[in-house]
Amino acid sequence: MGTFRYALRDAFRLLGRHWGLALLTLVTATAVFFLVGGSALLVVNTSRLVARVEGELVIHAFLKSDKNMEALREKVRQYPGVAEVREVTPAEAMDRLKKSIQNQAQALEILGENPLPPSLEIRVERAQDVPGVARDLLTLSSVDDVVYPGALASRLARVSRVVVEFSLVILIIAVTASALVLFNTIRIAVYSKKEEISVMLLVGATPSFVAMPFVLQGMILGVAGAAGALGLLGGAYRALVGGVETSVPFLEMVKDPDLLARLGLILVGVGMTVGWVSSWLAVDRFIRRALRPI
Amino acid sequence: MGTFRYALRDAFRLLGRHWGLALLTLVTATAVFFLVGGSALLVVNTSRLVARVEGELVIHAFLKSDKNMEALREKVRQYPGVAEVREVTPAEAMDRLKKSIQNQAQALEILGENPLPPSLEIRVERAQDVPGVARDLLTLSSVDDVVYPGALASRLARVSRVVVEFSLVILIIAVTASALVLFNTIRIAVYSKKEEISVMLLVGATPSFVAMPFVLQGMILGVAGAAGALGLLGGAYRALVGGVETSVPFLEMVKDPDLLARLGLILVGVGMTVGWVSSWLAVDRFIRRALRPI
Amino acid sequence: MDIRLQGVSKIFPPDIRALEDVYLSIPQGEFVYLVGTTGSGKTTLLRLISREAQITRGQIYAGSYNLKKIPTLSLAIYRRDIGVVFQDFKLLPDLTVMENVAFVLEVIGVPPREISERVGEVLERVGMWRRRFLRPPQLSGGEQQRVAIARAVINSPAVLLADEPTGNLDTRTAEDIMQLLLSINASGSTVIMATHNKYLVDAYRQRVVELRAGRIVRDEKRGRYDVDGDF
Amino acid sequence: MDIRLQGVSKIFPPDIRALEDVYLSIPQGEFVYLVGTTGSGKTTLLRLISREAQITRGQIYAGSYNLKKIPTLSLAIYRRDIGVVFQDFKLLPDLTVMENVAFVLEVIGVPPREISERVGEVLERVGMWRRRFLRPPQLSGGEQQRVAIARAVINSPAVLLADEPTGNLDTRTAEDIMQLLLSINASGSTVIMATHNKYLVDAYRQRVVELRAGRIVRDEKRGRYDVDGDF
Ligand SMILES: Nc1ncnc2c1ncn2[C@@H]1O[C@H](COP(=O)(O)OP(=O)(O)OP(=O)(O)O)[C@@H](O)[C@H]1O
Ligand SMILES: Nc1ncnc2c1ncn2[C@@H]1O[C@H](COP(=O)(O)OP(=O)(O)OP(=O)(O)O)[C@@H](O)[C@H]1O
Ligand SMILES: [Mg+2]
Ligand SMILES: [Mg+2]
Repeated sequence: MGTFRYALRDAFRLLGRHWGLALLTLVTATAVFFLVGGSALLVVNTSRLVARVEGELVIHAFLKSDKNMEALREKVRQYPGVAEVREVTPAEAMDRLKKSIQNQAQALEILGENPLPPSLEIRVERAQDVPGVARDLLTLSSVDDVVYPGALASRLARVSRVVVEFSLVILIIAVTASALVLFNTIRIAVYSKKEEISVMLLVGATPSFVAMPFVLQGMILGVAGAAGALGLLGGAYRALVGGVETSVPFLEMVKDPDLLARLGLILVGVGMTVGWVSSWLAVDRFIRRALRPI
Repeated sequence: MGTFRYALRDAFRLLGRHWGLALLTLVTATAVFFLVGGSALLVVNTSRLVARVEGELVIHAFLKSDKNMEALREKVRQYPGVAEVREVTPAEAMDRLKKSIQNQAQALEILGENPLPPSLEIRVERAQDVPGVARDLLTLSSVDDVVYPGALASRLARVSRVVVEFSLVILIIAVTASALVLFNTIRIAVYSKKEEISVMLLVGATPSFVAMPFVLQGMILGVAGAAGALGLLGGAYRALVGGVETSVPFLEMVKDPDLLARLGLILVGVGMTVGWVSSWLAVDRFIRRALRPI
Repeated sequence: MDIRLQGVSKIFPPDIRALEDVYLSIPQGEFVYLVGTTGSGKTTLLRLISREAQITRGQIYAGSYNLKKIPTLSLAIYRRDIGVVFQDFKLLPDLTVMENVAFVLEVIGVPPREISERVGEVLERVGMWRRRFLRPPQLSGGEQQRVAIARAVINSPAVLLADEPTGNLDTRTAEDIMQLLLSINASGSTVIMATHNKYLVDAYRQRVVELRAGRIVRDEKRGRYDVDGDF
Repeated sequence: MDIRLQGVSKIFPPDIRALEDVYLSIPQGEFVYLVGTTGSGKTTLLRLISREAQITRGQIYAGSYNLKKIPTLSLAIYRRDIGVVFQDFKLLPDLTVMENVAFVLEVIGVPPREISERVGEVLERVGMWRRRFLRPPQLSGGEQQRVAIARAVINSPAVLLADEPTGNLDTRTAEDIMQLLLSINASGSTVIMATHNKYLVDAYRQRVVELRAGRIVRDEKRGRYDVDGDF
């Protein structure tokens, strides 16, 4: 398709003519899309964390004795929202405790007899079911105490909501900023070719033919900015994941290559769309004006 | 001066014609000058801190006994770099100790007799004199041990050097970036008026007359960027000082209004100079080309 | 493509009456001189036909197009059928002579090979082949005018609008260009030529339409430049 | 300000000989027609005098200025003494007629009151006072040309270079402009006018310099447009 080749050649010529401006736009677009991608990663990681905490939501019901444990377990399993119920014997509880405190484990020896009570470990399906199940468990006479991480879960959910809202604000600001910058750049490019545009229209060029090089230019800048941001983001994120893995391993950041690829695709798509829309707006207005008869 | 008024009017017209670009330039310049001002404040505060620590540099010489203290003091006072020498009796030392540990002070009662030795508190003039004086003190037979915060001082000095270097790098990058952005903006303005410029030169305008509106435009943008940065910086710094004062009072940040005013003046001066130089470069090159005969 | 103006007026704000109540019909294939003093409305009339300007009153048709309300896309198609030699040339200063002419064909999607063939031909014809790699600022006024003419005729338009196509030419070159316009006319194109060139109008007699202050005051089959001797 | 060209050649790269070995001397106050076919070097000669172009060989003087090596500041001062009517007008499309003319005086620092007075006067003279608030794209070709002439003469230049100043004018208006140029010449200015207007040259006999392919082939005191009938 000759038309497209012609438009592409012109788009690159335009970029070359105002290379300083193109560079400035590119840097701004990269910075802005870096913010977009970064906040997207933050959202993904936070919701993953919330999901994990929620998925691991476990209620510990400490029992007065280990009598009737079988029956109790069956009963609790019928509760709505309960996914799984497991018995934990005192010996098992002690083993876990020892494992978690590791080198100070000998200290436990001084306790002599195992003081830990038998317990049930109840996994529920969703975070919002936890308080209800816990309340029900407390009504049982054989249950001594109920411990559940409800506070943590709800605090995490709150944090996650804030992160999402914050990221949305960043997203909107960033996309607006990049659109403005791209719009402005294309406007200048259009402006610098105003004679050529009006002559083209006078000799029978269709508006879309005239617009194409400018729109392509905007899309190239948008995509390049997004790609640049993606590159930077990839490096930064890899470094961050490495750092977190060695220092705070339980945070377990998202490393799913498929998800990250999807994110990159979305980023580039956003760059392309923003470039397309803003440059179209810039050139379309001008073409309309040039076509308006005196 | 009519010429200047004419140039000023034209400068504002130019700004209005490419207001989008002007805005972008302004935001970039503001951000960049914010960095410049911020790193300047960092340097000022760090050197103030270093100066304070240096000014407080005190060597403690613990003595074997309190015999001949008078003579020793006189001798030490003669050392080069020594500003002041004070005797500290064991009782005084104990008082200070008690004051510093406050509520646990009773614990000291179990010590019974005061175990602290008599000492000399020697204030030196500059940080670099400390090691020499300390070494000299150690050669004295009546001195048991010498304690001095040389490590802190030298570490602080190192930090301060790094801060200064880091700030210099930021300064260079920032000034370059702002110069590039301003240059680019003025270049576009010049470009959009290329016909007018060449006609002006053809009818006998002097190059400086032609250049003036563009140079003014660059200076206006530079100064406005610096002023904007100054406003933001003032707010941010005030907030920071307030926060630091309540939470880490011993940091004692610089609040000297005279110094800050000077800093602001320098910032605006840098903005003006950068605007002037970069726009001059942009327009001068163009005028030279327009004047070159075919 | 016949051109018909019916009671056409063009009034520029605030109240500049460039054309008033013009009735004019130009059948396909005619050769028409537009004459009249400076500011009498010749360029405005040509601009109405190329739809650079919109009429204020009346009706204007070109073939099946109603130029008063022509949609954007039809306008592009319509303009491919008309060639215009602008009074101020409107050449693009950054393109070479060849590119300036080829441009018109690129814009409407003619394949590259055909473009270079046709460009070569037409540049030969206006005597600008030797200068094909220069840009407009490197050309003399007459040379620029010839490039503008080449650009207007390259697409063998049904209607050729030529606004003062010999203003910068010496008598000899003007005659060459006149021959070119006549041969384009002979091959079927309508030619409408606004001109002050008394010599050409009197030497090559064709239909003459005279404007005065925006009104048609004369329309002769084989007229002369100036019958009253007043311009 | 006498103008002297001694053995001047102007060769454009790669090897376009626009002027070759030109000897020409024009004393202050003369009226000179430059004639010749299109591309013969008329505009180039005028450009050498306005120092838009630099000579390739020879010497060129204007009064006490050696135009071959004139410093930037002197060039500005020199240009205030010459007025140029460009073949392509070079009007600024964003300024009104008044501003386009006033511009020249602003640039050289004339006080505002004097500017508006002189602008009014000169616009009356070229008949453009009625159109003073329009911008060049709103003017007819002839009107633009008259604005260009007004701009060139407003500063009563010692030398007026007029490049085809009647190309877009009808015979009547061309004569008015010719009268204007003659009266400027009568008040002491040198006028050098490149033209294709056979009628004017023959009607108002003055010195005629004919160029052909960059060489002076005729220099007559009170010459005609074309003695050999070849352009
Ligand atoms: N866009 C416009 N706005 C206002 N007035 C205009 C505009 N275009 C043309 N005019 C006016 O309309 C009148 C006719 O102009 P036009 O260009 O048609 O004249 P013309 O016959 O082509 O003259 P010339 O021979 O000088 O080219 C002129 O007086 C001009 O000032
Ligand atoms: N900048 C340039 N670069 C290359 N060639 C040039 C340049 N300027 C002029 N020429 C060539 O020099 C020759 C003389 O040009 P010039 O403009 O002086 O002609 P002219 O006598 O004014 O013609 P016209 O009557 O058409 O205006 C032309 O052939 C032209 O192509
Ligand atoms: Mg006209
Ligand atoms: Mg010429």
